[in-house]
Amino acid sequence: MNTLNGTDIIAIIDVIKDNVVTNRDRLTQLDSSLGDGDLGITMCRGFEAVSATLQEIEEKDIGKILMKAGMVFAQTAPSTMGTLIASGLMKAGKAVSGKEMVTSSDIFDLLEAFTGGIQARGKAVPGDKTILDALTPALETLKKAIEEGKTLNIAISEAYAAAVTGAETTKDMIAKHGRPAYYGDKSVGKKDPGAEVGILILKAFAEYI
Amino acid sequence: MNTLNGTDIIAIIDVIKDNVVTNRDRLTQLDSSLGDGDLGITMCRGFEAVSATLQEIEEKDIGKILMKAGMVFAQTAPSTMGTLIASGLMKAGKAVSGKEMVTSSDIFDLLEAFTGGIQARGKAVPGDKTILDALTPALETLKKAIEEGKTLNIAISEAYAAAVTGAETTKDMIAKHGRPAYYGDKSVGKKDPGAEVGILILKAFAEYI
Amino acid sequence: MRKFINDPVDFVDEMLDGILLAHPGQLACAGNNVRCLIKAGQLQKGKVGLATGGGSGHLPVFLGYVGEGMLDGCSVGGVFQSPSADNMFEVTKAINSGAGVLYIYGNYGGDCMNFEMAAEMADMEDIRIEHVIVTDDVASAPKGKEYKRRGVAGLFYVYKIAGACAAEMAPLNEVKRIAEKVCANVRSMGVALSPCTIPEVGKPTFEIEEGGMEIGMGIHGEPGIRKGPLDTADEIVEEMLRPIIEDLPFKSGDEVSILVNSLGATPKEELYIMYRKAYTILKDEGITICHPYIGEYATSMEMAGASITLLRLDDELKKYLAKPAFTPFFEQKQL
Amino acid sequence: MRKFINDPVDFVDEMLDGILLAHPGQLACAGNNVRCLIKAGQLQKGKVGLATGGGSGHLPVFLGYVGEGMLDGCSVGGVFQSPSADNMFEVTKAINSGAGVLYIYGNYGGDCMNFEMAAEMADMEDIRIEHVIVTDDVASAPKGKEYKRRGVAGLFYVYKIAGACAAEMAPLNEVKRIAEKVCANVRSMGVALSPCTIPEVGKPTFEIEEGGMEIGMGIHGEPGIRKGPLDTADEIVEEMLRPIIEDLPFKSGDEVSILVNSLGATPKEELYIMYRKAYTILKDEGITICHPYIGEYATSMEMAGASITLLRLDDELKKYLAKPAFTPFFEQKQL
Ligand SMILES: Nc1ncnc2c1ncn2[C@@H]1O[C@H](COP(=O)(O)OP(=O)(O)O)[C@@H](O)[C@H]1O
Ligand SMILES: Nc1ncnc2c1ncn2[C@@H]1O[C@H](COP(=O)(O)OP(=O)(O)O)[C@@H](O)[C@H]1O
Ligand SMILES: [Mg+2]
Ligand SMILES: [Mg+2]
Ligand SMILES: [Mg+2]
Ligand SMILES: [Mg+2]
Repeated sequence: MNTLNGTDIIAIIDVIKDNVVTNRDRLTQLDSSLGDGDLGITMCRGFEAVSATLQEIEEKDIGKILMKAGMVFAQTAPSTMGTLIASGLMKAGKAVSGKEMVTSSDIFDLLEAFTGGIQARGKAVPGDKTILDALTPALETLKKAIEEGKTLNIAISEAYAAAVTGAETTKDMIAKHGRPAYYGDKSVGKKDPGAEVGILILKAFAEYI
Repeated sequence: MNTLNGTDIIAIIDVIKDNVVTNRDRLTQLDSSLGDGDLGITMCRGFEAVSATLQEIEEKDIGKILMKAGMVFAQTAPSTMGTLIASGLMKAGKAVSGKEMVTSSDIFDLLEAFTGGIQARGKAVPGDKTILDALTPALETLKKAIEEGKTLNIAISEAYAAAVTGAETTKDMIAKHGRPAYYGDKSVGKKDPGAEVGILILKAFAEYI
Repeated sequence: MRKFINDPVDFVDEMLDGILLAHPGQLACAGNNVRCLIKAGQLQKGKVGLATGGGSGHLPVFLGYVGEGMLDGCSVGGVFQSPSADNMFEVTKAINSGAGVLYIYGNYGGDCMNFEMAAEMADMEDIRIEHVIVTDDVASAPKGKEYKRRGVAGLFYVYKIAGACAAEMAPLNEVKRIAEKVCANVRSMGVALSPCTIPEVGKPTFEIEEGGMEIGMGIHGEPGIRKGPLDTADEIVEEMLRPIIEDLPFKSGDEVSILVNSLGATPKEELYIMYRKAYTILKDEGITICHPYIGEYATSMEMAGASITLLRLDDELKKYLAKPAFTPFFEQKQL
Repeated sequence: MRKFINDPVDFVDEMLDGILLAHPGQLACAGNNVRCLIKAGQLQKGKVGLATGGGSGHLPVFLGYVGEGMLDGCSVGGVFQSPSADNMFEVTKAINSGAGVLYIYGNYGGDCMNFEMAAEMADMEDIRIEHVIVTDDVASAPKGKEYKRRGVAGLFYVYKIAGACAAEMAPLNEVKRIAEKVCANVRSMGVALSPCTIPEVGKPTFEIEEGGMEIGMGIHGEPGIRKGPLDTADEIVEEMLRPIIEDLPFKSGDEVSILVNSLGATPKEELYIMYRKAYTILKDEGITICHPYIGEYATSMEMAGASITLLRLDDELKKYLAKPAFTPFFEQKQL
């Protein structure tokens, strides 16, 4: 598929939910060793709530779907990562506002806005050992693949692979934000829990498309 | 020896101290399973304080020695057993008041008053699973042995043996007083911790004399 | 052991030093002995003196209730041990302003015997003494044998109400009457989820395995009435509150104050979850709650666990309960 | 787990139900949402509204300081989780009487971002908002990087003093100034002796083995500055107090208030042993203690551990600290 409609977007969010549910303990575990151990709980709660809400709405405007998702996420999972994802979803919604169908380049815009929303709210930059270190390389790869004319299917798979690699690089980084930052130098060697969430998001796109 | 002077009495109290110190953990353990686990601590504290005080006084009147011992015990170890022993010591002191030397029958009077002091303060009777179940049979045996004209040495050894047997019988009794009473029927099968203290007191007399 | 201590032998005296250093305007000690705590300042001529005493390890019980509108003095024992009779007597002399002294204490062998000895000493100096022995723990003996029951968190209500009564300059027999009235109307039950450690012993003197509980356990680890795996908060409250209600019994139409008390490690969050259930049960029984107290009122070192206490109120008890009180450990303005 | 809970998912809401049932005269909720707690009764026209918010599991922090002379509202998050921005906004609307609202909160990523979002929402409705972010934990970042530090028990002093200032009808910028002055003069350090358990996780999210300690650990188990075997109380206090004193620095001649705070399971007995040592150290440094607070002021569920906070006072701060305050979790008459 090279275009997605509202139903597809909702389905992708549902796959993200499945991914975080499957990886709940893994997220908890990563967050326990660099944070407060709640990431599994909050991500499940947020995506479950969003997924449940979206199953019930009759909305075709992808912008509104994402905006709604952001608001629900903000209400149900107001942790650091939850608030960042909520901010990202709202910006993503703004970026594709009014569209009932999105193309490859819209999907890039959407993911770029999502990442931008996280960046604006959290004031982190790539290299700070956050979810951005999974999302930013994924975006770059996606952009390049689309420019090279690859199908969305292939482009998004490559983006997912880039997220996995990007998340891996967080092991070498010193955390600068949130609770992981309290570990300072001791955060080196450990994978950022938020980056793992970034992977699960891209993975859902790759699996669905 | 068939008579004791003040120095002997002080020495006997010192042996009691050694006995409770050696059996500290054992007393704690017995009291843990039927009480609050402090019996080892309080008996050591009380007898150590008494022993230390008596080493320093120049007193020949056995009555005054025992009275002083009771007061120190009351101040330093005011637990149930501590207060009972203190009350007993004071009554024992009253019983031999003015004497610088005690005979077999004085020693019986002294131990009888000691036991009576405990009984008056605690309002328990033999069979209630208390220290009295070690002391009372010891007293009876002592009385009989003295009446039969046995030497103090032998009489006190027999009294000690009776205390051991008496304490053993507390295993079959239901506790009626203090913390062990909270265990009700469940106290059956367990030896009364206070009775063990009774043994250690008689043991010291038997060892010294 | 997970404790802030120095030499275990100094545990009680260092704690008392700290308390006296922290609250010099409110507390002092009699006879220069830190184990004989009294209210700071001048004695009020003609006021009945209220004294308590007991082992350490239960803060704010016992000494924490010495202060304005509550007690005048407290003799302090070692951890879980009775204070000595001569310390009790020292406190007695210091707080007697001529109107006599009321001893209020929990029903524990050591404490009872020592308060008796202290009263004998006071008698020799012509100080009038009365005793009120608190026996609120329904788990510690069956109905009909109330005289065998232990005193636990219900002590708080006796101190509070007798304190307010004495503050109004009531005579000794009147303060004793009101204190006994509280005793007659107060019932408690506890539950323990963990053991606690006496510093000098260094390890728990009894065991409750993780994931277990003991309903009715006493504040020194005295055995309870049922051991079992940990139930839900609601089930536990039900199991604690029913025997309390049936014992007095508390009846539809009664007005009560309730105390949901942490034994130490249990946080306030959990106490409020328990209160929520207690509220519902009482409401269903037609019993009204006048003023709840929720927090640490009678503890057992760092034990995880809680107790629930109900006090049936009448106009008189309510009036005294509502009076202000200010101690270093408990503050209440006029309700 | 040694906890009184029902379904772990309901932990926070059942706790809040309990709190609202227990203190109906003092607390209410905005927008019919138990997670949006406000002071009961009429808004005082023209008074600056003081709001806080943060994760659950720290009682009395955060909501316990809503009440007379302290805060007007608090949004409540899940255990150790930020409240949502729209709950913060709900509280904001409910406590704004026209004079604007001051947000006072600890420096945690989630809380900061959500209070920012809430302020954006408030801005759209023309409610004036100011922020004061508390960063008192010296263990969490070195001097010079104060902006990175966590907020811990020092929050209490900011609430207390800003609350007293707002109660005198000072305008928003003045209340903010005084709150920032407290922040500039308050420093804390914690030590943990045990982990704690988030009900929904069901087991500790970090480990401290029995007989160990972690100096500088945060109230959610954030890593400290030194792990090691448990030292004596005096040694631990020394190790906590030195960095606090050096950081500000507190100097000879300074007058301070000190807060010795239990993280939950640590009993008051031990806090007073710690206070005793702190008193001696400060005395030796020529620092006077004006009023000590000793107890549970900012906890971390049932964690064993403690924190020490020092606040340097001047006449203005002292005046406001001395004012009375009455909340369901904290009572103080005029000092
Ligand atoms: N300022 C920030 N910007 C971007 N990502 C951040 C920021 N702070 C934290 N994160 C991400 O959030 C993750 C932790 O999320 P979460 O568990 O929700 O935090 P908390 O429990 O501390 O609120 C980190 O692993 C990191 O990836
Ligand atoms: N009323 C009583 N009369 C005689 N002995 C008693 C009485 N009550 C308790 N005891 C004895 O005291 C022992 C416990 O002593 P102790 O550990 O000092 O008690 P506690 O720690 O409860 O104050 C019991 O084993 C029993 O032998
Ligand atoms: Mg987290
Ligand atoms: Mg004992
Ligand atoms: Mg004892
Ligand atoms: Mg969190």
